[in-house]
Amino acid sequence: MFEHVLSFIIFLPIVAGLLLLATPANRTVARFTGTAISLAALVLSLDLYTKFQATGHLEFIENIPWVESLGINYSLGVDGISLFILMATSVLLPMVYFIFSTKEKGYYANLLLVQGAMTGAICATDMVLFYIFWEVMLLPVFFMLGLYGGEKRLPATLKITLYTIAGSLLMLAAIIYLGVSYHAQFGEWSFAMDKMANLNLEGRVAALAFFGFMIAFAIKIPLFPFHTWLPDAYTEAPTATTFVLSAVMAKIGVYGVVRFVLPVFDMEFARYAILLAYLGVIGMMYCGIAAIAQKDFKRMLAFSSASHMGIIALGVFCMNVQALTGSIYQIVAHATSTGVLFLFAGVLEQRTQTRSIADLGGIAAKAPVFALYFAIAMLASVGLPGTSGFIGEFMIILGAIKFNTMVGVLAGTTLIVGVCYMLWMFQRVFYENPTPQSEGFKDLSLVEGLTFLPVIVLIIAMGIFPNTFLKKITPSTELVFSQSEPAAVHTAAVTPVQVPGLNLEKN
Amino acid sequence: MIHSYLYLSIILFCLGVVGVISRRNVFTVFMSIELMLNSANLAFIAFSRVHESMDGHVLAMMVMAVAAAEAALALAVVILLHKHKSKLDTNVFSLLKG
Amino acid sequence: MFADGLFMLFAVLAVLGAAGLVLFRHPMNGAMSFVITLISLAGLYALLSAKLIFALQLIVYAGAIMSLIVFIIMFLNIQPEDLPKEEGKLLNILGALIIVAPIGYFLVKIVNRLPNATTELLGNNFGGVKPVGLLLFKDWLVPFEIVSILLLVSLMGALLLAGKKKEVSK
Amino acid sequence: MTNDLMLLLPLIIVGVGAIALMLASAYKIINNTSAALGSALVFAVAFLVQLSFCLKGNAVLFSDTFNGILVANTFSKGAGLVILACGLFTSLSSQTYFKQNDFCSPEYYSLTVFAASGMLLLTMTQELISAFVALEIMSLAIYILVGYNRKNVVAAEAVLKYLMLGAFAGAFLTMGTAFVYGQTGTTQFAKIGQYIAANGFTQSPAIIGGAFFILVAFLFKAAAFPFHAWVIDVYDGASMPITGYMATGLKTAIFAVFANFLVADAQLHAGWITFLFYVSVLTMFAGNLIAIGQYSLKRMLAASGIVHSGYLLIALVAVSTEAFSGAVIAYYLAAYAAGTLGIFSALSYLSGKDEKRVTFDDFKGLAKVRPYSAAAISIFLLSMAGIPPTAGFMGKFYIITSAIDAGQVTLAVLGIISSVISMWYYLRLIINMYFYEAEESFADTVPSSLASACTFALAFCVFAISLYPLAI
Amino acid sequence: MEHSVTYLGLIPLFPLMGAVLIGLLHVFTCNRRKLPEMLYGLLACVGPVLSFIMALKIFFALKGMPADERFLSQVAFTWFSVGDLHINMGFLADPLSSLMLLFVTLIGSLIHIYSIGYMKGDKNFGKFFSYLNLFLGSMLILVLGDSPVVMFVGWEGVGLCSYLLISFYSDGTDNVLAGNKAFIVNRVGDLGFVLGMSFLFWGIGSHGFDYMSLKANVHHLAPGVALATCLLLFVGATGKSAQIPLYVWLPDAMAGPTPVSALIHAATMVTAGVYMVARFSFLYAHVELAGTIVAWVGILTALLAAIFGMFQEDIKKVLAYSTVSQLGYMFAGVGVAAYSAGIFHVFTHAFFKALLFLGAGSVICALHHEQNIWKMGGLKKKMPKTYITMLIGALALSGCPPFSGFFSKDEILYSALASGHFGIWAVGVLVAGMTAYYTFRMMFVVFHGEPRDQHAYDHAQESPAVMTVPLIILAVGALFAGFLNLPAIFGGDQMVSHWLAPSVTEHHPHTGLFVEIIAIGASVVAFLIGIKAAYSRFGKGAEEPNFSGFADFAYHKFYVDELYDAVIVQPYKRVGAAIWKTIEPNVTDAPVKSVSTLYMLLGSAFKILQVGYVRVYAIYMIIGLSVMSLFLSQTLN
Repeated sequence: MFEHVLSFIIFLPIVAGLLLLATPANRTVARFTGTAISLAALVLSLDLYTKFQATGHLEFIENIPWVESLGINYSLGVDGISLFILMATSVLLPMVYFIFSTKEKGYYANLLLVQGAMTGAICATDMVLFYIFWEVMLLPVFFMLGLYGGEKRLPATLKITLYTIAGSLLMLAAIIYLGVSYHAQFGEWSFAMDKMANLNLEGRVAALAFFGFMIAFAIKIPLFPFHTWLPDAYTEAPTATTFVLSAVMAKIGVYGVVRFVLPVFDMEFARYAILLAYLGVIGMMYCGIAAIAQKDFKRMLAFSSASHMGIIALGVFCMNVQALTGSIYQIVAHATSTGVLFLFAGVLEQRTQTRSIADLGGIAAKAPVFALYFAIAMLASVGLPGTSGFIGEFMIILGAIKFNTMVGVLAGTTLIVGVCYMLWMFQRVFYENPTPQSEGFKDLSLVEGLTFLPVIVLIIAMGIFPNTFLKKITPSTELVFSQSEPAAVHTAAVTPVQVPGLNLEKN
Repeated sequence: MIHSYLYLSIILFCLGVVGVISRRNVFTVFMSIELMLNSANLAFIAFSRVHESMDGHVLAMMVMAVAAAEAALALAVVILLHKHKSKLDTNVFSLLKG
Repeated sequence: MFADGLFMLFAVLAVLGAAGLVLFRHPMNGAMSFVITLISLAGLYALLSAKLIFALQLIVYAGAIMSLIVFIIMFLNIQPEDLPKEEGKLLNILGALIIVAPIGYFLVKIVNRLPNATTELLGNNFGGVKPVGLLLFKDWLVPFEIVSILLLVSLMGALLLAGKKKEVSK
Repeated sequence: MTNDLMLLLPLIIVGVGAIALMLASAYKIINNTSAALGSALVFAVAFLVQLSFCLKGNAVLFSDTFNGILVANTFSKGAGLVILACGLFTSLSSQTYFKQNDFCSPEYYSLTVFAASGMLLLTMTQELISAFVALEIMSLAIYILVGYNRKNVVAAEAVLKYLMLGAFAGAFLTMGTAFVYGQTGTTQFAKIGQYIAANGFTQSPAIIGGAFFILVAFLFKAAAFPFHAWVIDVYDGASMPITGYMATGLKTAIFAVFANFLVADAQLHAGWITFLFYVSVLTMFAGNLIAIGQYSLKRMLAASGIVHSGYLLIALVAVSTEAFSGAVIAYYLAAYAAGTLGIFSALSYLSGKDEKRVTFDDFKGLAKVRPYSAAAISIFLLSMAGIPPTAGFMGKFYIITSAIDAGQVTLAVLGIISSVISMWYYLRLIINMYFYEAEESFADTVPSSLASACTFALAFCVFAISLYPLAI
Repeated sequence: MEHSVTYLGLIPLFPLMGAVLIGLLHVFTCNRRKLPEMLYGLLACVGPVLSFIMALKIFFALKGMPADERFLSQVAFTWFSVGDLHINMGFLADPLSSLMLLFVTLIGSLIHIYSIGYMKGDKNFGKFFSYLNLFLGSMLILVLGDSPVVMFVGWEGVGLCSYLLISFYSDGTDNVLAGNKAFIVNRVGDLGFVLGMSFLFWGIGSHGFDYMSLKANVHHLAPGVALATCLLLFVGATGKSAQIPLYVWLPDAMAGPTPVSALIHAATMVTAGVYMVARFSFLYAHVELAGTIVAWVGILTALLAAIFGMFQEDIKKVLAYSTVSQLGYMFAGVGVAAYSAGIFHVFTHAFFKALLFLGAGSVICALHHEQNIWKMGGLKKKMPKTYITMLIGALALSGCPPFSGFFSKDEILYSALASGHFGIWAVGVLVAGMTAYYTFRMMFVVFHGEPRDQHAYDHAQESPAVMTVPLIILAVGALFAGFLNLPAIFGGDQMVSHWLAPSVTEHHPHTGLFVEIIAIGASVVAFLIGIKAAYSRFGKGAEEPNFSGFADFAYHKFYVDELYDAVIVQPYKRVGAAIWKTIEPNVTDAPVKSVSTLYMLLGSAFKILQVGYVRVYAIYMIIGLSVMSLFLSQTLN
């Protein structure tokens, strides 16, 4: 069975989720199943992780022909890049079942479905298969948001769904364009991701296809100015959904850029990277600054998440191995910090029945363990050295400086922007004097504390011993740039689009 | 000359179209459609003459058959409509809209 | 020349009949006017050496179909107040003519580009019952056969839509 | 030779079945239920026969028996399969529908089968006037079915609109046929193709004009812009199962004959690409824009049917005339039919007596009361919206692939944009079903019935079809 | 000689482990039964003391080596490695860091002990010590780190602790705000640091990013990049060490408990910037312009802070501004390439400033947390030990020979003069006079004259031994530390300078004895003038003055805080609100919204077109046909 381990990790949750939906199981059964299945997926993933060889190439490959006339295969595989996002998914999702115990059956079933679909999108190495999982993972989110979300959930649900689907359908066109181009250039049909790098794409249509991909991913990430669905969706969604969205799903957007855009559209990427990088930086600052004006802590975290995603995306656009590795690392770091902060926000909301920052205060004194956990996650999120957040952020800034001085300098401001709103929020919620809502605040229970503990430990471990993790990532990220080496020669001839007045020439 | 027949066919066809789109009387509308079919038949016969083949005649017969069938059904519908509203105005039947 | 004269006559009658159909307010008048068109068309078919069709046009069209229509018009006993009040009918028709003009222009243009041909009467039993019948049962068997289904359906339709209400059987 | 003639067997079964049913009902041998089951049996047998032909490979009906008028190829077989399946599901869901509505008589089922025979003929015919007659068989049967509820003025209005405009379009078809005949002296697709190949498309003005009128008639039946306006009202006025039947079987037949005609010659096809390009774009957008304003589900589905016609037109634009297999079109039709029929069979048992539940708001909270039905409807809607892993997605995928492969990138992108727009009204129903509290209990609906069995079978089909790999 | 050792990492590890242990104990018990304070106190002191012992061991180990091979290093593990970027979790002990180690651990230990007394009875006793230990661990990482990145770990770590400790009394909004301010302002500096590191890395980092490799490759660095790097790193230093323009957080930081002010905001953390510049001396020596800028920024900060210090009424604020001012001196020192002088001033300053703060803390404790000097007075009778030790500290701060401050400050001023920076020297002398003035203003007002608040005075009493003993030890340091670097003119051999020589890249200008005498003379004169002025004004008791004119302006710190608030903070908040309330819905989201509006609009338009009249539908068809016919007619030609 081990050669099909990826399929198991993908379809175990999906099948379980569908079964839960199809049978009249009650919520206890559902929760138990969810917990068991997600833990099983975790065990399989950990096994996979230990057996991962870090060759830089795809491992655990599965390949079953599907639509042979078009060269579409059911093909899976992981390399260092996808492994980490896969691990983040598998490690983080089981937590949800322990924390929020009073939800309906559909809640757990949808969580299982989204887990399977996301894993599928991460592991798929055929573009059509990827697209299928990519779309499928939106559906559970749609239902969770619409069924279990907050008061203003419906507009938010519609917005995220339509917005995301709009983007991804454009990507579908681009995917098909690639397949057709491959057919035209090599005489055979294929949608295999690794073959696409051989394509020689030029001209206006290629640029359009590039943007087809980029817009889809930019919406998912979300990159400024495609982020406007995010605040509402993150705020109105039930905690677990927000968690899934921010911790994993957004990352798949970044992953998509690395996996599909970077190797295939090397010319376009070189040409437009500077623009995209500016979008990343602007988004980081824009959302970071907007976060300070929020009165609702969940919405503030939503903006914070968008802000961080800007910087993570930037790392990909910088086109050097440090920034890219930093991005991948930051993906996991962000999942463990901001993602978990959303869970904490859920705990806060559950206990105080409010999301307003002004209604809270003095929680640090009432709940020291919670405050400690929160503070650690928060510090990781602002990139304090010694936590997971620093390594990635540092490498991204480092890489950005090399890419473009101005971008690098602006990227550096993330150090300041993030800390402003976070400290402000922490002050209002955890410090100062208790309010009526936070008066009876109970500290984390033993189960909750133990559930969060692995992540807190992970945050610190990733800050102190990053290299154990990076060892598995770097072969793959280095390969990304060595593979496009011949391309790099002719991308040197590509003149990047000029952003007037902003291109600081480095000495 | 054969063109004259064709022009006539076109004129009748256009008159049929005009009848359909300008009149509200159900009967007139249906008869206008019959007129269009007839103009097509004229064209068939004319072209048949051009090719000196009788396929066109067969085709015209088919069209006649279809026209008869349609006419039968159309009249049944007219009766049905008349039963409902006692009106022959197509504009009366605009419950379905928007 | 005689044929041309006949053509002109039939053509004018046909157009007038058609115009009458479009213009007359009462369907009965329209139907009568339309019969003129049908009969003129029959004459034109004859001029085009389509003997069988000439006969069929008179029997089936002008005869059967039109009598049916006229019968129904009578059957419904239409009073003038049942007729739609078509204010601005002429304007409507004028507008319709303008809208239709491009289609007519297009068709005329096509016809102009087709080679012209003579319309002298053809002998050799062209368009007679036998050759047409042979053709019908040899080459055109399929449409002929399926027309029977069509008529069957039409029959059922007339029955079901206009017939007396049957008791609903469960 | 008999082996070849065997290919007509489904058609014969259907035709004989129709007449038998007609006679049986005329003599009151059968009641409604047995008529329903009888027609279903006819469809099922024909379907299985057709399926066996489909699986058997590329047997082609020899062309000279019927003077080349009837031909069976992979496309006609595939389309026929879809039509027969449509008929089967329509019959079955009608049975349930008429448990709540009382205007049925056994002739209804006979007409359903008659319509199917017309549709099958349309898929096989390779000649214009036979196509016209087949079209009329199908249309006439459908007209009657639309107006079947004689007590209902809305149904009468629907049949008026349909019949009047249908006959109007039919007149264009005859005129077009006349012109094509005038230029070529024949009405057979193959010979028309030969003529064009010999003389050139642009050198044949009457073919341009004639084909134009013929296309107009087909486009009318396919509800393409600007010939789409009737669809909404007619679907609205017809009863649920018939609406489903019209939307699927009829469309399948029309697109089959449309494609068969269009691929008669490469020049003919090429000559209409620009025309079809604009028509398909306008069709998609007009359909979408109509759909968003609708309150009634049937009207929305009618409008969405217009949009799907637009997609099929994309496929028509992109077909290859050299190696035409019609696989993409047939696949899309099958996928679309599964979704649409599924929805209509679900509505057949959910809409209640006299179709009292047809608007979006009527289905608020359905998921709370009838979770499985709501789930099935959601699956159909998602399939129509083209969300993977449903058949609708794969269908759209194949269409877009063929379009881009044919160099029609703009068209593909516009198609995709239209499918984004269409998302809204599909989601709207899902939102209504899931995200609101139930306002009523749907207690009057038939709990387990043939229609619900159809619904779930079709929901299964939606996934099964999506997994079926298509050889383009 | 084996330079690789395995015990360097232990030095920060001891306090860090203490921090974790105490922190966990506190977190899990604070809302239940309280653990005895002594337990925390003992646990807290173990780490620093052990570290101090290790520091001594290292010091002597280095001492036993030949002068130019004095370094010990340890690579604990590869921290992260991507492409060219290869960062070890490595530690480096060389003369510079060992000196820092010594006094950081010593003063740290003393302040831990002092805090046991000072924090007695606080409900968050454990938390305090956990933070304090964490701080010490971070500071030691900062000092010991063998590469800028590892240093940055400590650098941010101390910033975090500073934040945590400033907002220690977290139920007071002002305290938390001060903490926020400190963290955010520090972050601005850290931005400079990170960018500086990045420039440095892309300049010369690919051959190793530790100090040794950097030093070896520094000549490859392009001049422009070098200057940018220096300045960016200095931005980092201005944040951490409270220089213009980022000094604003330090006075506010006095909101934290007094031992914190002593340890973090006077003795150790704030000098990290100076240490960093000294650490990068190879780089700064490479770019003269950068040094000059550093020196000028430093001396101007010194001047500005001295002016502010002259008008403060809060005893801790006086000391805070004096700290800023002294830090300015240090930067002036390292700026003129007198790194050992700068570091020496760091060293002496640590003693006397810690002493002063702890003394102030003792006073504050005695007066039940009264910090306004105008409510004190005459305390010398009540608190003789505190008075005497603080007097020593004050003399050292004012630069009175032969106290430690005199030697170190004089060394800096002399270096400035000797290297030709006359302006810096002149300002430095002026500031020296002002220093004497505000220091003794404070001393006179607090300890001399009559009590201004009789009630408080009556209840005041000398602090317990756990507080006074560290005071005495520090006083000894403040008295004698200066002799460690006794210049030749006084017969010394400049031990510290020679000790540091292998670590820092500096050139000792050789000037005549004359210049040296001028420098010393000027300093002494300035000190005397300053103390005379203070005595004449405050020596015999004075009432709280009402400020006007320039004094009022200076009393309000030139309104710099208000300026920053108006120019940066408020606009930032307003931009945030504007983005959220205005830009987001009306600009960013506008395309989305308008698309959906257009969509709905078109939808209703098409709904209207479905009029329901069959005739109209036929007209649609015919219009369509006509349009198409028109087009087709064109193609027929």
